[in-house]
Amino acid sequence: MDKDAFLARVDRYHRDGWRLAIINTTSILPAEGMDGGAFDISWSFASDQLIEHVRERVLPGEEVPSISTSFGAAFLYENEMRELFGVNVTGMALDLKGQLYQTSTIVPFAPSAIRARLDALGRGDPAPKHEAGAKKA
Amino acid sequence: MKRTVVPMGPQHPVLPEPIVLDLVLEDEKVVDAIPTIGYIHRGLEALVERVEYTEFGYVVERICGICSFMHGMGYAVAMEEIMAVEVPERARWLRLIWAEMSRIHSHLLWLGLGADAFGFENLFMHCWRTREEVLDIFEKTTGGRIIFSVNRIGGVRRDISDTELAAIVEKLQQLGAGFAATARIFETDPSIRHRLSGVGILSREDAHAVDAVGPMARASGIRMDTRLTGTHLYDRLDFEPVLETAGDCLARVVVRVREISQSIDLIRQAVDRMPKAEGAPIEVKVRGLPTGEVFERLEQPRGEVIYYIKANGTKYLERFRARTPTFANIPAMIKLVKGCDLADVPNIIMTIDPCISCTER
Amino acid sequence: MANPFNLPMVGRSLRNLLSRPATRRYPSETRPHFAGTRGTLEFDLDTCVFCGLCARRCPTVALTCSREERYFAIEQLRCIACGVCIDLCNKDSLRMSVDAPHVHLHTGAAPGDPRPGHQEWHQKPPDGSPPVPGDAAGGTAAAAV
Amino acid sequence: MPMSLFKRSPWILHYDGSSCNGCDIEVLACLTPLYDVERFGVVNTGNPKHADILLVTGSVNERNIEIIQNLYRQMPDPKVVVAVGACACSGGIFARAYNIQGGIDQVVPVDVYVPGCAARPESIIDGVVSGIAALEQKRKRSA
Repeated sequence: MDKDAFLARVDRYHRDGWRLAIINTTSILPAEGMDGGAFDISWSFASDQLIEHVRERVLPGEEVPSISTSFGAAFLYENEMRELFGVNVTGMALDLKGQLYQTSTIVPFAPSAIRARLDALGRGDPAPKHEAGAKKA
Repeated sequence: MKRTVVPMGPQHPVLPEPIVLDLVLEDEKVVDAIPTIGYIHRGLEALVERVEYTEFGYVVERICGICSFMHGMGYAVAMEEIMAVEVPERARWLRLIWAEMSRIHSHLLWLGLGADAFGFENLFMHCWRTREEVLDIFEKTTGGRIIFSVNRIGGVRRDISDTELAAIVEKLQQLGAGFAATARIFETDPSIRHRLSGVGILSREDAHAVDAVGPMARASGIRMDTRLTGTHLYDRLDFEPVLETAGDCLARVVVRVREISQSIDLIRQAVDRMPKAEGAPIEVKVRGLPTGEVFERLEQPRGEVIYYIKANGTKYLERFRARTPTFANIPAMIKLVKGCDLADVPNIIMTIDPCISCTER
Repeated sequence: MANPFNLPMVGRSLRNLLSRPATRRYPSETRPHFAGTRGTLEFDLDTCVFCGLCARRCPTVALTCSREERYFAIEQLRCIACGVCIDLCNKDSLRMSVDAPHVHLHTGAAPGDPRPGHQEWHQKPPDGSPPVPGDAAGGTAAAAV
Repeated sequence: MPMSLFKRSPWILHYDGSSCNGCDIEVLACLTPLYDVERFGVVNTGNPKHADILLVTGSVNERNIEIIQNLYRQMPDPKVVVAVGACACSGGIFARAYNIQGGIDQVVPVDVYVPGCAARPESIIDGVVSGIAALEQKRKRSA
């Protein structure tokens, strides 16, 4: 991701008085040409009735700058991102150092962890479509 | 000055649910607070891998036992958007009515817990006694007291007859009239004023800076309410959010007290304006597999909730995410706790109306 | 200094003293149940055709159904009373009751001990071989209060 | 057994495991005017050393195993554990979630299971009453 352009865009939202609505991460499972999977991170900003999303695709280990200097509430989302997904967020205003959730599984939502759980269930991805059709009978 | 760290929680008399705050004290003043959660973390969002999208709504409902209706509704609405389902109008009205009833029940519950936190047990009992009447209506119409399982993708599972609706409005208005006396106590009792007035002030600017939502933001004078977007039929009702400007604990109590009467009025309006169409369809059959993604916003009793759903054309969703109002209000809580007296911490924590099981999912 | 005579709670408290208590004297006095209240899942062996639809769609995996063995089981401790199975059942073999015992006692920790809340049913196989020993009538371990 | 026959007042320690809140508020509802368990002498205490009955709602996850064991260990004998709600009994709908170990019988011995999602106040009262009976049995056995 282009960090400078991203931070400039976030800063514009901040200056225009938008508030941070949600930062959401989705894991993209490992696939051809993307062995470690990836993360789709979207930062959503709201102003009155409007909501806009900034989306970036980052690879595991890639540095994601924190926006907690402009949006104070971001630190909670960012700690969560790091703890549950293993996203490498840098420069958080309040770094909880992995003490937020303390899950039994390390980074349970990381692409590799999801892959491992799906494999244990014996499910390839995507799930075969005929299976769903058969259930309707 | 010597600094002391006092861990508060996970089991603490004022906290109904486990959360830990490491309070850094200088004498009696709190200078810092570090939150730790995770005692209720279940990993609910990862259950999308195991529960099919048709049944996942029942998992979503169990994010929280207080706003369970809203969670079920949010999931259903979001899935309907992904699958481009046109929901029968009657189902949408019924959802609105149940949603506003959830608000009444949640606020009454919170007012009780809040009263208990500032040492007014008598009021706690009063609020919960009133709340039981709302629960009775819920049980009669949905079959459950706390978890309703009444939402389904494509509509709702149960209808309420028109006579029943009229009876509900009448019952709620009686409840509102009876509650007015209790409401007056909250607003005027000198002991409550002493305890809450001027405590934990969140200014308008701060509320904006920490992205507070719901009654928390409205008590600081921010006109913010997802119902204003007019989705979920709120555009057909006359609605103006309850605002207070003081931003202290008392303002947050008063906002919730007044929102109870507002919700009763919204239900009355809804019953007046919905078509009298008993027996009209309340559900459409949903077939096929969902593809796409959606962000869905809803105003819960505690504030704005956002659902994100990504579906990839299989019967299992790829990602489900709920950003619950308490999650958004925790930065505000930390902001408020810093600089207050240790004895005020329980009140401040309570007035954000924390729902930890929502926060941790 | 606030007005010491401003005591809005007093009226309320006096009224409470004079009015009837709100408490329902459970268990001697039970709350009337509304029609359609969800409760404990009940199964009717006679109508079931063992299609297994309910067991496949149960979000908590509380139901087990085997067409070959003509076997059906409910884990009452897992059931969340969502009603998915009841909606799916074409034969109306499942329903909810609020009168069933609501408490299950611990029944022992040895491997052979019945599991609390586990109910199972076996149907006589169609070929006429003797039914599986056990109880065709119903639950094994639902201890009532 | 009618409640009036109980000679002792059991004190309850309520702990919220990984519950959704639903059962917790139903436990609290038992204390409020409509159900009012205090008329049986049942007191909700916050101190494990004062408690006879441990009432747990919600399932067990990695983090609260220790806390539940700690609370149980600190309670004086004889003691009884009541699991309230589907989650406490078996893990319920969350049994298959990655962070959940299952019902609380994975951690401490459970005497009474109260199923339901959420468990109704009537069921919780029944559960507590069965807990009292179990407590009496244990007391006799140890006497």
